[in-house]
Amino acid sequence: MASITSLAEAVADLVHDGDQVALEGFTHLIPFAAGHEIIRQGRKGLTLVRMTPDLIYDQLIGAGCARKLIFSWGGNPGVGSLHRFRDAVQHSWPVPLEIEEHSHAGMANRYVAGASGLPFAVLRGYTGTDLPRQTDTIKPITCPFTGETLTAVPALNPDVAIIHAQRADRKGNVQLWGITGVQKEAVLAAKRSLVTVEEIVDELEPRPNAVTLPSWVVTRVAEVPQGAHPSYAHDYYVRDNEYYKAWDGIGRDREEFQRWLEEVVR
Amino acid sequence: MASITSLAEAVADLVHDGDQVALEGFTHLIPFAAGHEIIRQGRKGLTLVRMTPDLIYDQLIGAGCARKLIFSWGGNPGVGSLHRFRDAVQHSWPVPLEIEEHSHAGMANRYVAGASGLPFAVLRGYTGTDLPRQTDTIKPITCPFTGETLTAVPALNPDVAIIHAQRADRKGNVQLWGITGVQKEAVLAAKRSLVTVEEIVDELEPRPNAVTLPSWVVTRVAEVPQGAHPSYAHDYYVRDNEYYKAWDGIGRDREEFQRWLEEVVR
Amino acid sequence: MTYTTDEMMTVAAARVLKDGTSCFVGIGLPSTAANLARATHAPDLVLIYESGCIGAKPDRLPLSIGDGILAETADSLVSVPEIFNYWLQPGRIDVGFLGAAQLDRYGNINTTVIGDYADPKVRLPGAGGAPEIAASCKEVVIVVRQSRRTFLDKLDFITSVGQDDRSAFSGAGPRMIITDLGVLRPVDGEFTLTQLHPGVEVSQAIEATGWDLKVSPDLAETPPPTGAELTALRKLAG
Amino acid sequence: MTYTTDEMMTVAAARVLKDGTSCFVGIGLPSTAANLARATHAPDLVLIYESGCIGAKPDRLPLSIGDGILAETADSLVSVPEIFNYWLQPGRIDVGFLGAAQLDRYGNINTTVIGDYADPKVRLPGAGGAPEIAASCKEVVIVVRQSRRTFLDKLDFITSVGQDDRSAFSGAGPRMIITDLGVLRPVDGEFTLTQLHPGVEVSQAIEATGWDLKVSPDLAETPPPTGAELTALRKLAG
Repeated sequence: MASITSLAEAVADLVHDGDQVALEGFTHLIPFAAGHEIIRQGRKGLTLVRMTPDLIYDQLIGAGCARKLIFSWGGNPGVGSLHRFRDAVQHSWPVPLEIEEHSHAGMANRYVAGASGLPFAVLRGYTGTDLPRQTDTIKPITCPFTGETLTAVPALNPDVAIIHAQRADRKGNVQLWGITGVQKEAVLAAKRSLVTVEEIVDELEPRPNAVTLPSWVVTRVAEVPQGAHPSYAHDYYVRDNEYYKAWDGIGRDREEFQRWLEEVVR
Repeated sequence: MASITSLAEAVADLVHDGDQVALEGFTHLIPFAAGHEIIRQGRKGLTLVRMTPDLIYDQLIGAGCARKLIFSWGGNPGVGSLHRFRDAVQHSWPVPLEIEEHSHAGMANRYVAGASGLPFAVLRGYTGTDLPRQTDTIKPITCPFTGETLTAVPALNPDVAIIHAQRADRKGNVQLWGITGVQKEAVLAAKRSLVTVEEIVDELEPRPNAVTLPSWVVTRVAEVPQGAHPSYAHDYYVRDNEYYKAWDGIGRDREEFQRWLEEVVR
Repeated sequence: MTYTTDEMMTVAAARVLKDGTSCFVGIGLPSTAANLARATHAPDLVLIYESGCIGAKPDRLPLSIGDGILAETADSLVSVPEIFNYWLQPGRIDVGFLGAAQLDRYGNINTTVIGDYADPKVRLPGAGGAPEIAASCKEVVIVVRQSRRTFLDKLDFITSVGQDDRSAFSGAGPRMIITDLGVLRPVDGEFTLTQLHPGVEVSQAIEATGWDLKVSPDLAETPPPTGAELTALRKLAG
Repeated sequence: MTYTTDEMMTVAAARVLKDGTSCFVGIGLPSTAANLARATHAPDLVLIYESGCIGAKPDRLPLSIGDGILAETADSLVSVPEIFNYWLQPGRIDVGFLGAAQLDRYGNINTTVIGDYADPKVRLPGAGGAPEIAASCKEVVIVVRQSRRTFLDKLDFITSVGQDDRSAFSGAGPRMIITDLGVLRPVDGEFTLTQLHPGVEVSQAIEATGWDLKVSPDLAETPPPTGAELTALRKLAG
């Protein structure tokens, strides 16, 4: 059963230096507050996993928390590039960043395999691209019935998955809706999980298109209103698009970024 | 885009002698009316696919529509045996019935592979059981990353999938809720699909736990109120449990069954 | 209160389910026992049905594993592929509760066929969810009436695997067979009578077993059903 | 009405989407064009976004492929694994609409890296959904501004596959590259200029292409944007 604690306590207990950590949320419900708490607590050597690294990983990478990134699309959606990510890959600043690069379909299926207790997943993917030459977690596999060659990718089973949801009840059952991405798979694939929520309520009344994660598959729940800002929480608040645009300027410059880090996060 | 026609027309157009046909619905929303229409139209030589054959396939098998059954659990749920299924397997009455037998997990994954455009699915299943000795659509597969041996099963891609749903709109978008089983997978895996619905409405307002199949992946929609009777349609009617119990007596006896067929179906 | 042997069996089965654990519930007797547990000592028992209902809380016995009351009361309702792939297969469920048409001393279960597969004497329903429940739950409890027709020296078909060889599985396999006569537990991999229900003789259990049943030297007696248990069970059964 | 070259490009791209078909919409320019098509001649165009929104009907341009307005207006909202596995991968989507950082004469796209992969000059965002969109949609349309920085003789990295060898794919691959100057279509597998937008010279297109651009002898001219198209586009862009 999930226990309900503060965000600081949850991050201190669940996220350790060197862990493989997945913060998921596909454009929507990105767990920014939890990411900032990881920066504040000064975690190092993390392997960060995420389909769309987005600003949240730009910030974690720029803060020097990560030694490796497993991902499929690293941009500032609708705006442009992630400059801290670029700087780490191109100039090893502030520390070198190893990358393990996939496509969205591959990453999604890696989480599916992880959630399913399988060591790998099969897809039609990567064929003809240069990705398999660079990424050794992409291998061919032969169908035992048709002889056709497909692609296999290994399961992702992060040490910790962190997601943000609209709400939880007092037992720690979690409910999220709108675009739900790969959050269910990330939580079910991970060894431990932390869910930050907009609010804790007495009763989770059913909603269309909702995913409910029962308390017994969640390790910790922390109430963090606005915990997905500057991304959005469907039916709570909209995306702060100005923040995304402003980030382009902040992230572009190392000193500007460090000032932001000191003033806003630490 | 789905076209909306009568049930008789839809079955005449979509279901041909010798086809592989999947009528799905896991305890709930079983497309009985469509099954009876197949009997009335005298289809022969069908390969029937279904996780839980249930009374509907007992009736189709007894009526001589099937030459083969692909399944994972053939009983009268909560009551006992399927006597027409037994009679066909044990005594080839009214015609011999070939069987291809899986577990639920295997069948579910075969539909998933079919819906996903993959030739096979991987699962942890069947190990140590006698099923692989009897069923040649169960094969070992080795993980290219860990070397572990798992089980592969081939995709199911029926010629026709038939399901029952609560409602459709006038464009042929289909909505079902409650226990939704493998219906989405069956429709997406099949070459053609028929959905019978309780009612056709102007607008499909969103509902918790609903599956919506857009019109462009459905071939035909037919309005058939009570089309899942004697099974149930969540929020429309409950299971007719007396019918299930009474079936034990009807199905047990060939003559009794044939009388039922003449009087009730034909 | 007087009670039937079936009621004793169901009560004994319900008692093994600990509060706060999760249970994958097979059709028939197991469902009755799991629901009784939730109605008595284990209100936070998580009932999981293969129809996709997670955390179902029915206030009457479901008519089938896909009864609408399971969907209405579930914490989470998922597709059938998902229940097998995301919930059962990874070994996250504590107890699998299974019935059996036939079983042997190792806890192997046959629900497929009596006689030859290609030319069967009796064709049974088949596997359903059982092979993967037996493989993947952390442990398995079998609830079945004890008789020579059911407890066999040798099975015609293995539908789900018992204690024979667990090396391929994450789960521990069957840990208990609860019958209308008593309880069998594996001793060196062989199911041995370790407990008798009140009023049952060892000889009855031996008589009702198709293999040479071993009897534990520390044979325990099941406490009889309490009034509360019987009341709850009869209320459930409606 | 006067219009910009970007508006011409977007209008030209919107026009190729037939009403009643389905379109997997990539981020950026493709999303604008697809939404314009739905707002003009193709009201029943089915827009599919990789965030899991099927049949989205936004009345303004989404800020990203996961904008809440896509979820609110979708016919069906599914998980990210499902959108790739059940919807994209089987080849049931008619058109994939992609952008590109770089492309070559075969319609191969690079959105991964400029320079050496291990020691990049510029690290680009990466693959996202593109490799499987390019592989699995029945056909692909690329919408991109034409310049020597983008239209290259040789790519540093192939992120998604063009017309080179389609034997491994169910889809036909890129069938059209729509730019701010004109339209390129494959002739014997090589993208050839087949259409110019009004007021654009062939020499401009050749100048803006990093390979020796072939020009069709039957070069067509794109009809200029209509007032209705421009009005709809500007309304969408807000």
